[in-house]
Amino acid sequence: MIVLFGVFLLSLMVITALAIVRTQHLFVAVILTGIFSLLMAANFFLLDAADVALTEAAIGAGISTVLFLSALALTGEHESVRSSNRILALSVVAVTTLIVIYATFDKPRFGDPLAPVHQHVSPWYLETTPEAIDIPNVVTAVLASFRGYDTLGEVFVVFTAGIGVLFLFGARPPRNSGSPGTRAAEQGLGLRHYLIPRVVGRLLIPFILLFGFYVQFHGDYGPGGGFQAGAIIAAAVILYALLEGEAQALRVIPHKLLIGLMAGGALLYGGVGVASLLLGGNFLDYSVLAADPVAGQHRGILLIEAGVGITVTGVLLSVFHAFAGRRRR
Amino acid sequence: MALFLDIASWALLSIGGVFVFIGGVGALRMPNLYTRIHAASLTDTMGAVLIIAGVILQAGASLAAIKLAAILLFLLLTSPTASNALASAALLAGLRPDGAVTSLEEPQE
Amino acid sequence: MELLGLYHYWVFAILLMIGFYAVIAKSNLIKKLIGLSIFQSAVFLLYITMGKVDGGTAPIIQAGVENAVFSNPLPQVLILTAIVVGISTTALGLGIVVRIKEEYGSIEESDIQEIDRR
Amino acid sequence: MYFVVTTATLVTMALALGRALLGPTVYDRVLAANMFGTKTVLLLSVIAFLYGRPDFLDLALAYALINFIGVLAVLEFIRRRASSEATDNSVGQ
Amino acid sequence: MIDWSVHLPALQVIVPMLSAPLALLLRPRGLAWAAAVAASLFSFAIAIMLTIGVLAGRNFNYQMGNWPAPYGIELGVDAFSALVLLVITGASSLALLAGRRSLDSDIEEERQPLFYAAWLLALAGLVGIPVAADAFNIFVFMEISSLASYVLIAGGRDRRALPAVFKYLMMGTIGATFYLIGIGLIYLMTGTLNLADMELRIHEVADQKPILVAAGFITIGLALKAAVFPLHVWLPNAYTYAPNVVTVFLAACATKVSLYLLLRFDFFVFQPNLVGHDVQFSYFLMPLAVLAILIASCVALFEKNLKRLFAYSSVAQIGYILLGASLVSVAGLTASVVHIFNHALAKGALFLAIACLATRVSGLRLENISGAAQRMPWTMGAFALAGFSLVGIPGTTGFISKWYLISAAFAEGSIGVALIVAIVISSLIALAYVWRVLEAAYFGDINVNTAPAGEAPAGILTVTWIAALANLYFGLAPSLPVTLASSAAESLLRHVP
Repeated sequence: MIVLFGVFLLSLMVITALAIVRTQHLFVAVILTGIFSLLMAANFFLLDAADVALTEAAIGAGISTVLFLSALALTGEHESVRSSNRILALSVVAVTTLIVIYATFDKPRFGDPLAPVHQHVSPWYLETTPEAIDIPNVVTAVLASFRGYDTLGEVFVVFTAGIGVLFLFGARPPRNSGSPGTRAAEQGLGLRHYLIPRVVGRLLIPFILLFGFYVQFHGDYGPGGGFQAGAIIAAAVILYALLEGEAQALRVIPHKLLIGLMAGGALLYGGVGVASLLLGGNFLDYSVLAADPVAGQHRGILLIEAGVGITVTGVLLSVFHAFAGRRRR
Repeated sequence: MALFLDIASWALLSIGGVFVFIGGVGALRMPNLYTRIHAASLTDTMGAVLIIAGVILQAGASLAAIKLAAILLFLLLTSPTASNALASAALLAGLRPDGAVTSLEEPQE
Repeated sequence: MELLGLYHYWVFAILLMIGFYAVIAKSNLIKKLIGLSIFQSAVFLLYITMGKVDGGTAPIIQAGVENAVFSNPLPQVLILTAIVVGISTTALGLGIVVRIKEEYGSIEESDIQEIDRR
Repeated sequence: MYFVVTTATLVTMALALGRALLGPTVYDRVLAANMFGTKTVLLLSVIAFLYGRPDFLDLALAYALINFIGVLAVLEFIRRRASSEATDNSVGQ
Repeated sequence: MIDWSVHLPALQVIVPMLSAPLALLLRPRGLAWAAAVAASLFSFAIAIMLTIGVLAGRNFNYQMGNWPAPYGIELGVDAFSALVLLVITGASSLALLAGRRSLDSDIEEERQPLFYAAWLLALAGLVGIPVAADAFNIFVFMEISSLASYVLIAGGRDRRALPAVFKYLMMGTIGATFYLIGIGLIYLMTGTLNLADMELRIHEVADQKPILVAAGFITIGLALKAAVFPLHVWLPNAYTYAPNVVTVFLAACATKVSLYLLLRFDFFVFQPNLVGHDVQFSYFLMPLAVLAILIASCVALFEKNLKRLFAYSSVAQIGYILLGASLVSVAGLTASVVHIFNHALAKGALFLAIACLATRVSGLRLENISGAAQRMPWTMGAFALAGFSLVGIPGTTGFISKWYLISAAFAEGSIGVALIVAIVISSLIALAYVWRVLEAAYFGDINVNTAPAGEAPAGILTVTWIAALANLYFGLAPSLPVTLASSAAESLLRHVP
């Protein structure tokens, strides 16, 4: 039965994707992309990937929509009808699809517990996690400890993207100086004149922040962790910026602090690794961080998750401000 | 007692399901934006309240019930707000509620 | 059931196709980025699908529940990483698109090529 | 019973998607997206119980919050566009 | 006391990586350059130490987080990766040392810390790939290096850099995603991500279809990143409009890393396990390589923009590297790996010389450098030396790789003769396009309006000459790259049945 639900959601996803590609109106495409992400997240949830579903919802449906919208505000939202090399596209795509479908014929059946994927590495994670790391969420254990080096890399990918956007936009959003237009002032206002959203939104922000911290520190026990928490906290600040205007949000968390968060989180993560080197272990070997290896793992995971959360928050907010503070030319 | 709870929660769930479905049909079939907002709000208020209340009855007194209550609270706060903001944005942008009643008015050109 | 089992893989293939088509055929740069994110989402679906075990549950060990079957945690970890990589690429891509708009006044690939040719 | 509710929610999601595809105005699509989001929240809360993993309600909570922020962002975008481009009347294409 | 030599593979990556946020935070801003140079030189030193260790027969395996190999992430350095590491860190150090003035004029002071942070991240991402022994980890580092190189290229002053970067971003992301699909399919069939473990476990897979498709996706994805011939369209513009020093860095190593990965994956994972894969590999890549060599050389011949000219020449040179590999023999692979090293030297020196020219000449078109040699004799001298190395004049590094390539092709019989003809023709074309530049610079009339005012600044010139003389040194005493390359070739072929 649940499989049928999954099939239904997947079909909706295909319809949505087709509509996204067909519409000429980019704004509509972005709204549909948000729906697409929600569908994808629901699917992930049905496929037992709770952590991934949370990430997809927070990042795909939330942050990514906001980013696309802010970019659209700067670029315009109509697509010209001209499609360039359609025939080339169709042929390349057709060939790729045929190849992919060819590969599916020998694939193990969906959900087969005897498939090779479930035989080799993963049982070890499921067995080792309780004794070596002792946290219930195996995904967090693998993410933060067994494959912690990947996660370090991932934090630096996010960091690179943040640096990249800041670099492209000339380090900090240009001041709206000199232009006497009313638009500049108006832009800073945000949703101020909508009374109801403003009241409700302000009421919600502390709870969203609280929830973000809950996701951050509860990640060992349930779905969650640094990435999701970072995205949620960033979303809360973005909500504040929408309600009160970016200028006010920047006054609360100034630019310098954001850059500090970006770099600081990445350094915290790396620093944990270096600390474990100095204490005589391998890089990112948290066991040496405390007298008891399991306690060391706990400490290490706590610290690196904090690093992840800090960097993700810093980067997402910097990127948001970079886009939102830019004026359309 | 348990049986009574079960029956009550099933009843809530099924009525909630019906409301959600009706709201969905309304959102698709209603003639203009403002009526559609009305139909969509139905799913968020009646539907969500009944369904989550039904699930709370199933959950009993536990952490899950508190979380569900929080979800309900958030939905009840946010979705009317969103509907209101949406409707006022549409109105400000010049989208006039038309249909049977408003079409009696003179078009303002 | 056998066919339903392959359905996930087919949807992966179809989404891959849709996204890839948008990337190649669309002239609008933002549309290309949207296509790219669909393309990447398809791959996420492939990974998560292969991690599912029949009758399994999410790999979060519950206190007091014995002999639970867990789905594979590793693909989930990989996709967590990949989602974050995806949003980073999208953010950077959007930044470039905005700069292109500022410099060229257009975000249509064909227009930009024309302007450069002049 | 959960199945019936889940099915009703799923069908409503499909109907909302239909509204999102049909439009015709941009506000209809935003409405549909919002409705879609709240239905996803309901779906997740029910499925969390269907799976017997009530600890996953966190996700539903997160969705509810994110959805609200998304809708407000969209509205802010529309407002900004309306104030910057009074001439652009392509909203309701 | 900690034995640091054990940790070298990890340090190789984390030194540049962690320096990046530090460079961003450093005050005053001018320090960012110094920090970048220090980190780059330090990782160059680590690469040298790793190479010395590898030459002494030491085996560098490192388990991240001290988790055993297929479960945790493993790092490993062998002869092949040591050579690639030398190229990357060396190119980065030279380019940074040369680049101070040149970058000051390209990038506002305010943005410089961001730029140098991105540079260090690109360096970290690039060195992360040869060091890693885990397929997914390679993907992560590939993305770090790609995103960072997009940022670096976008620093170019010409607005055309932006569409070029966008195209690079699109094609690069598609390549990376293809790679990810390939890894996913292999993981689906084997359940592992560790390269060595993968090799063993593919043996046991009965159904080869997904593996074959995975091989296809990985090859195409990496070929996109490596700018293999029909997929090279992102490269010329990206290299042309990037800041000059960035072109030095990326032209010397960015595509090489993808080629490294392509060879490594194919020879370590697929060739031993897929029936007849060596034949498929050479039938697929050899025509592409020959086409790349001939067509890209011809395009270069008619190109007027100096940077674009040598960007097309890079596409041709990638063809040489693939050609050697597609012979699937020890000699061929040795030629291929040696050429990775030698081409990096030659192209690095060439683009450095172009960066020197750019300090005095605007436009960098052939007509603008007419007579430049009279005003900038040292620059053009280095340029000529590097150019001869690119062509393959005896006594330079280019000759060494051509020599190995031709002798490898010679062993292949009749098809080899055809290949030799192609190599000789393209070398002649290369001579022609290098000569066009030299002719303009040495024998052209000085145009009073555009002629350079004088010699390039001493700093950048010194670095250029170091690179140019390295071409000469490794041309006369090629034992280091050749030893590494032949040992790399042997270890690659050891896996082929």
